[in-house]
Amino acid sequence: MSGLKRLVPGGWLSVYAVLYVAFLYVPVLFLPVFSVNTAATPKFPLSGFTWKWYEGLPHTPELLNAAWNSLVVGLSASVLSTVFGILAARAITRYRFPGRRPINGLIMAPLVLPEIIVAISMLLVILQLGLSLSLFTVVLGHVLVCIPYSMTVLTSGFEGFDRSLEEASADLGESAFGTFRRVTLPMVTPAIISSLLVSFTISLDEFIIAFFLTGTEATLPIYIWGQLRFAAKLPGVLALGTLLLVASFVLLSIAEVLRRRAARRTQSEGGLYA
Amino acid sequence: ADPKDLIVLDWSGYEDPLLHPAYTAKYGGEPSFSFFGDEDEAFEKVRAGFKADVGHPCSQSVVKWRDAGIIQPLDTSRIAGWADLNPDIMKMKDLATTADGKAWFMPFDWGNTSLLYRTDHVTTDEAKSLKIFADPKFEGRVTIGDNVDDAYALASLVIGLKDWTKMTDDQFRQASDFLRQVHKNVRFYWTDDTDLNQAVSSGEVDLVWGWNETFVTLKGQGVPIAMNRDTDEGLSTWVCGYVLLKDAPHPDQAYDFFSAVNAPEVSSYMVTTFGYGHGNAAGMTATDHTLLSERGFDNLDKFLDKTLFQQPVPPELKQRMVEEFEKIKAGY
Amino acid sequence: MTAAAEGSAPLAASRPGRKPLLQSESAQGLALITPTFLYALVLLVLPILVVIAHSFWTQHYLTIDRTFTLENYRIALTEPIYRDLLWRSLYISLVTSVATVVLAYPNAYYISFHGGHRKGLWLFLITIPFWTSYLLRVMSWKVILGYNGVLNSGLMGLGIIDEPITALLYNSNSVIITLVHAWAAFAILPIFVSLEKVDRTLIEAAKDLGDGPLRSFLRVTLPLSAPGVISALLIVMIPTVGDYVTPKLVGGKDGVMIANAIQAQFGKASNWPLGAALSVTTMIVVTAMAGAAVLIIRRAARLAR
Amino acid sequence: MIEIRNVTRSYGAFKALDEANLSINEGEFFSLLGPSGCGKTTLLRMIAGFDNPTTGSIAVDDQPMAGIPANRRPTNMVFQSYAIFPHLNVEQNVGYGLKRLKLEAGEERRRVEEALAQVSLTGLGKRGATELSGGQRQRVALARALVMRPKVLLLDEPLSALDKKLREQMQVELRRLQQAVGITFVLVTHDQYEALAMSDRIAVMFGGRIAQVASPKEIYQRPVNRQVADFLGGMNFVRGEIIEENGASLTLDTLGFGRVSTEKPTAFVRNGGAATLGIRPERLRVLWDDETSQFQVTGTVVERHYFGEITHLVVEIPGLEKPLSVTETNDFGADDIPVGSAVRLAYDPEALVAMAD
Amino acid sequence: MIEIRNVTRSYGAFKALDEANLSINEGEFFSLLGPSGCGKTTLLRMIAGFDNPTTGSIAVDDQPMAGIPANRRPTNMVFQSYAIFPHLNVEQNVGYGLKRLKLEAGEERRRVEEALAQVSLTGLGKRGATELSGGQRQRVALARALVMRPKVLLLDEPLSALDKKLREQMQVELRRLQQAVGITFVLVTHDQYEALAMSDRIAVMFGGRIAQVASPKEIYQRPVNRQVADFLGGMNFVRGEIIEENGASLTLDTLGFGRVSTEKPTAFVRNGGAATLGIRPERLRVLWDDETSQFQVTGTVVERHYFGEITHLVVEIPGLEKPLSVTETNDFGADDIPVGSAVRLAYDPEALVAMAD
Ligand SMILES: Nc1ncnc2c1ncn2[C@@H]1O[C@H](COP(=O)(O)OP(=O)(O)OP(=O)(O)O)[C@@H](O)[C@H]1O
Ligand SMILES: Nc1ncnc2c1ncn2[C@@H]1O[C@H](COP(=O)(O)OP(=O)(O)OP(=O)(O)O)[C@@H](O)[C@H]1O
Ligand SMILES: [Mg+2]
Ligand SMILES: [Mg+2]
Repeated sequence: MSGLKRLVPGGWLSVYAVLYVAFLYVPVLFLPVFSVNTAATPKFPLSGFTWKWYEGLPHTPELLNAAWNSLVVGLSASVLSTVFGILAARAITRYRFPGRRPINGLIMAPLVLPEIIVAISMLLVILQLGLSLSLFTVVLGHVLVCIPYSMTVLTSGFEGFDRSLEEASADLGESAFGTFRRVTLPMVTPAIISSLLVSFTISLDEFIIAFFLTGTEATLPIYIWGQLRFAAKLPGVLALGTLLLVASFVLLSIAEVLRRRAARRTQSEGGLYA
Repeated sequence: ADPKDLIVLDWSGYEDPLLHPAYTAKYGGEPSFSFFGDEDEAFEKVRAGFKADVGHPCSQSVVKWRDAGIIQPLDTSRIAGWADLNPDIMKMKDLATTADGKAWFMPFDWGNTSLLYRTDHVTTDEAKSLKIFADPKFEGRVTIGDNVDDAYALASLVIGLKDWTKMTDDQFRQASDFLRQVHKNVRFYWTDDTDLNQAVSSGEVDLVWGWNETFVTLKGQGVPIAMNRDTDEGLSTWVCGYVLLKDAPHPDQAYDFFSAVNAPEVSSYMVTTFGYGHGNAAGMTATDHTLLSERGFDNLDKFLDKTLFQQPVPPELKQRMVEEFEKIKAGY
Repeated sequence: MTAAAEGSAPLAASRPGRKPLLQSESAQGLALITPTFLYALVLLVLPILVVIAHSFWTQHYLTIDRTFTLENYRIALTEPIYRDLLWRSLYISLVTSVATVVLAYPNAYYISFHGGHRKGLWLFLITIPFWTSYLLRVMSWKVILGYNGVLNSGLMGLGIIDEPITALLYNSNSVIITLVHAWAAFAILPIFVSLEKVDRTLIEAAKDLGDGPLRSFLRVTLPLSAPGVISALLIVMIPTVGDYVTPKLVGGKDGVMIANAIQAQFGKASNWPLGAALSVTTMIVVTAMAGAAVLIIRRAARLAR
Repeated sequence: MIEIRNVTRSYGAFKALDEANLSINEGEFFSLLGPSGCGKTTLLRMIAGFDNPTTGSIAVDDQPMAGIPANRRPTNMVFQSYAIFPHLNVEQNVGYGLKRLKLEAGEERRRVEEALAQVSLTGLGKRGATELSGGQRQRVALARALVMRPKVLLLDEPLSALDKKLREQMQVELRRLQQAVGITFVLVTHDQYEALAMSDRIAVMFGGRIAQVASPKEIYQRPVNRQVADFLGGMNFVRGEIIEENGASLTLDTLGFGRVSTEKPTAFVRNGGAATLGIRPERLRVLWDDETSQFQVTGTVVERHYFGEITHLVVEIPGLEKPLSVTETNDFGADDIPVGSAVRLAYDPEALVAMAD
Repeated sequence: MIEIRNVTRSYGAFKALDEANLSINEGEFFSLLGPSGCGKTTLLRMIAGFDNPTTGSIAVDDQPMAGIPANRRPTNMVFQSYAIFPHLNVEQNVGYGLKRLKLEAGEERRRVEEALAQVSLTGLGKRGATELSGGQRQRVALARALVMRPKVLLLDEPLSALDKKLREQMQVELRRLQQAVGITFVLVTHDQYEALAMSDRIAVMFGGRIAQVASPKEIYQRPVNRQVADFLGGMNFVRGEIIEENGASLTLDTLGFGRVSTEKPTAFVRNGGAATLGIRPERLRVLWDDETSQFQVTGTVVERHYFGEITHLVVEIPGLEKPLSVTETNDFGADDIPVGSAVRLAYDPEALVAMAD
């Protein structure tokens, strides 16, 4: 134990953390394996090595478009829902006002309403509003379903916030908004990052609302779910998934390298979000 | 006209340009596709006001789509090769055409649902009858589709009913009872081809009430699998096709699209790449025979008397089936 | 469902009684929440009304009969199938959420307390697996848990079992395993966020007063991170009750959940009213369960003192 | 400048502040002095705008403050808990309020540097907020408010974490600044020396109520009651019987000090035939062998406490209930007077003041 | 009891503590005194086990402390930032450490009540941690440590937020407790009076280094250098030329005070022919008209500061570079000596001490 402790910060906990993350990656790490397998569906034993699924990717522009659309929708939805979430979470944790609970309940409602109902009704509303269906309307829908998640994460971030810091800022002449921007936000950065991650993740996998609210631009889940009729087409999805995974890691590594450089320059210890 | 004006509400995968080369040739580009993964969801989306020109439902939904008034009759004269459409499919009541002579639906892709089994665990003898699905020996080794139509097609065949539109209450009960028997053996209800493919090839199940496409793909991968279409009770045939949606903004392009997908040249590509039969019988006949036999489409006529065409059933009956099947699946 | 903001009672005592200032305070709060509220209002009122109204109507094929009836609720509450499905869903979501939170906590703790300047890196590392399609992940799970799957092969190879365990896939267990995995990131993040805010001096103070690492954790860190635990629990529990994709994919015939029934009513069964009544019932039960969970956690946090 | 009218602040049934009335003049150095928990911070927070009176009103510069948020009040505050922004370094903390003023970059830097110099933190500008000692944090908080040069500066125990030397230096600096710039200072402190040394006027508070408002000397020398007297430093109390009471003067008969004539306090309330007289320990002086005084009492040293500069003696006087406390500077060896020895204490009769109980 | 050997604590290149050496005896009341940021808290935290020396070792009760976590050290600490548990009320905060001991319910209550009484918080037991004033928090932190009756109590400025009266009362209480229970106290304070009044021994620190360790009187009267002298209260410094140096005595010629003989400090380092002499302001006394003294200097009052009990005079002496500070108790009207008047100051030659620069 003590030997371990000296080796890694956190002792057994770090072993657990690594194992747990490994658990998270277990199903995901099979994807690259199957993406170079000749069989159409993921299974063992492997039947043979091939690059053909990757080679086929450029010939399925719909799939690539769908992936791009998902990315755009995911980024926009996560940013917007985090912004809305920040406002609401802040109001709920900081102020006491009439109707606090019912309003909160309404905002959290998408968590418990059947998605298909939300989707159909939103479609009706959006058509009533005269909007035409596009990725934008998908974003609208995703923001709605992501807000509860953002809010949940953000409320635990705003909770127990030391008020005297905001008071100090107001005291120094900063407006409510300025205080929020210069003091509150930086201090809840971990919550904001978490909220972005959560809502991006939700949006990336959301299917029904995207289906109802999109016009002719499909998101990845719509495309994939629609294609399940053809087992033979699946490996392309596997290949793309693998590429996206690799891209995520590359981006992350670049970010980490940049951070270290910056850290070396400023000699300060801050997280990715500091 | 801009090729993109035409909006096709379709399953993804069908956007393949080789399924409508004539359209591409004429307009110099691809139509716009809007994808769906579930007919009922597509139905609700159109009902809620989504504007598209062409839809792609399957036989069992057509009636519902029609009754809901979201599709319009076809001017068959504007569709090239309408006369070549598979006559057996065209014969189905209330599907392509209604009693008043109006055409609503152009069959495009079709296939069989039949008994597939793993030869390493099931003998040919055992696989002679569809009753094998209820055989306690195969507890936990069976999968049938999470799909009312396929399920009741199976049950109807087992109780000896080929024209299920005429199902009596008593027959309905018998059919349901058989499904309850099957439920005891069911490992899971398959929802899509990919799902099924994975389960069979990984040895999860031995008996499948499934599609020829699965058989072909698995066989191709060297999975020890056989398909018996010549069971004592027979097999079932399903069909999907294109409809013209009500208030379609671009009917002209839509008709060109219909003609394009119905072109006989499409048949061989359809059979090869997708593993489904093509609606154009002429095209199918013209297709390489070895390919057809490889894909299990060689001798449809041979089993004509043994097939249960999944023609539309009356809505009330459909409703009962749905409700009953939901209960059966949940174990009641 | 009101619960996400639980534990956030603003300093009630610190506000003087009815004063114009109170109004300005509430005005500020209202102003702040208005954008989000309006957004939700415009886009959500209709769905809610649709659900509630339908639950009192009847559907015949494609037409809706708008006479008020409680028949749907009668069916929803008395039919054994729905009752059982509801129970199973609650059971699955409870087990899932508790397991997810319990498994996620140590990891969140590790990141917050030992993550150093790599905290951001860890967070990303944890969410990346969830950026691959859920469907693909589920397929992987099938490969792992299946009849001839990785796990079974491994166990057989090690001679621990003689024939494949079928209890791994296509039942409640596989639903739970898949969900515990799928929601991991959603549990870690809120817990991490609340752990970040725990004043480290307080833990020092607890140690100083004689508490070992475990006790100081139980008596200080854990209670102070309770808001995060509550958030995590709710963020997992509520959506999993209503999940229908997972049971459909890996639930087999024994893992069917209430949402599958609801989905079927809105979809192929075309019985919106029954679906709506089932939804409303589920919502109420879920809210009650979430509320109970929050209360229990609070009580537990208080006991830890 | 600041008018506080009947301000009460209740927490439930508990009144943290009870009907407070005060006027603070422009450019004045005003202190709030009182024991822990008496409501000093509460009052200051209401002036700054972080809290609102339950009843009563506060006006600054003849403008009622009700409804005006903290950031639009002409006040700046130094928080008792410092409230240093943890995500900013020292420089950024101090420059926080300036950022908004959009000064020239150089000007901003200059003012930050100057403020840091004022609180002796030059060179620590780049330190993170979490890398400071307690006293350093407090000074950052002080610099952050000073740099704003507000009309009214509210200081909640701004020097409590500093050592005496630094505190004295800061006191001088604060006074200098106040006089140079003409800021109104409201200082909360629990340190009576600080209040006495720095203030133009002092309000002494107890349990949410203001007991006395006066100049340091007045408050020290003529406390209105025993509580105030006691709080501002040791006080020896002597009971006396009133013999004569006319106009501005009062004559009493005491046991230890004999017959004493003293000035009658303005708000003197007769409490039967008796009254309390007080004399500060430092107004008593030990007479050396060769010294004599017209006014003296004799007693025995029972305790002796050494405090560096000074020594405290406790001297028992026959006839007095409680022994007298005596403070002596250690100039000629008061720290060597043995416990148990007899001493003579000289006093100035003017130092004996009558007060309410 | 506590042995600190060559302890250094570095933050990067900065040394918060630099080669500290100390031994603290069992049952001793030991104080760490020094200006803000000198490393007091750093040292205390290392004794408590919250931080580890970069180099060097700490032992408590002859047991090396390296690797022993805080909860298994026989120490308890009062934090400078209080560290009150926000989720617990006052009672629960104070009883926190007792819970683990599994006392009888009544016993636990009793001890909590007792501790609350010791810090004058009786009746506030049910208050929430966020509903306390600054001083009240500090007292809760104190009670929470006191109630544990540890072998070693570490106090990081435990009384800084309290007013003088309460502070004195707590000082008495702490001393009483310490003597009754025989706890070793290590007190960090920036208040030299507190350190002088309470401690058995004091360590004076500057910039991470320990400058002097000695008894209060020794430290006050015989500071090793100007810095220490200065920190412990005002000191007048006089330069002198060394005339004679033999054994334990030193004779110097000064400008203001003439020829002076004084005890030679143990560690006296000759710095050429000159040395510094110091005399505390209170060791100078203003002579009244009728008084005379063998040792006296004459000068002019240039400043006068009133501090309640005492008055500070600044007196210019011909021949001295810097004017002398003089502290007088206000016994006979030192506060009335007009600025500008000539005064004679008497002093005791023994009060003039030689020291390092
Ligand atoms: N984490 C840190 N990183 C860098 N420097 C630090 C850190 N913590 C403390 N210091 C520095 O170390 C020095 C000693 O700090 P310490 O807290 O021990 O001072 P202190 O003597 O307790 O002062 P005070 O009386 O103001 O509380 C200070 O100059 C401080 O700025
Ligand atoms: N939120 C609250 N709820 C209930 N009582 C409170 C609250 N805040 C403060 N109090 C009480 O109000 C009284 C006055 O508090 P305040 O902070 O003004 O004291 P203070 O004079 O600043 O004392 P200190 O010198 O200790 O800082 C205290 O008894 C305190 O316990
Ligand atoms: Mg206060
Ligand atoms: Mg300190």
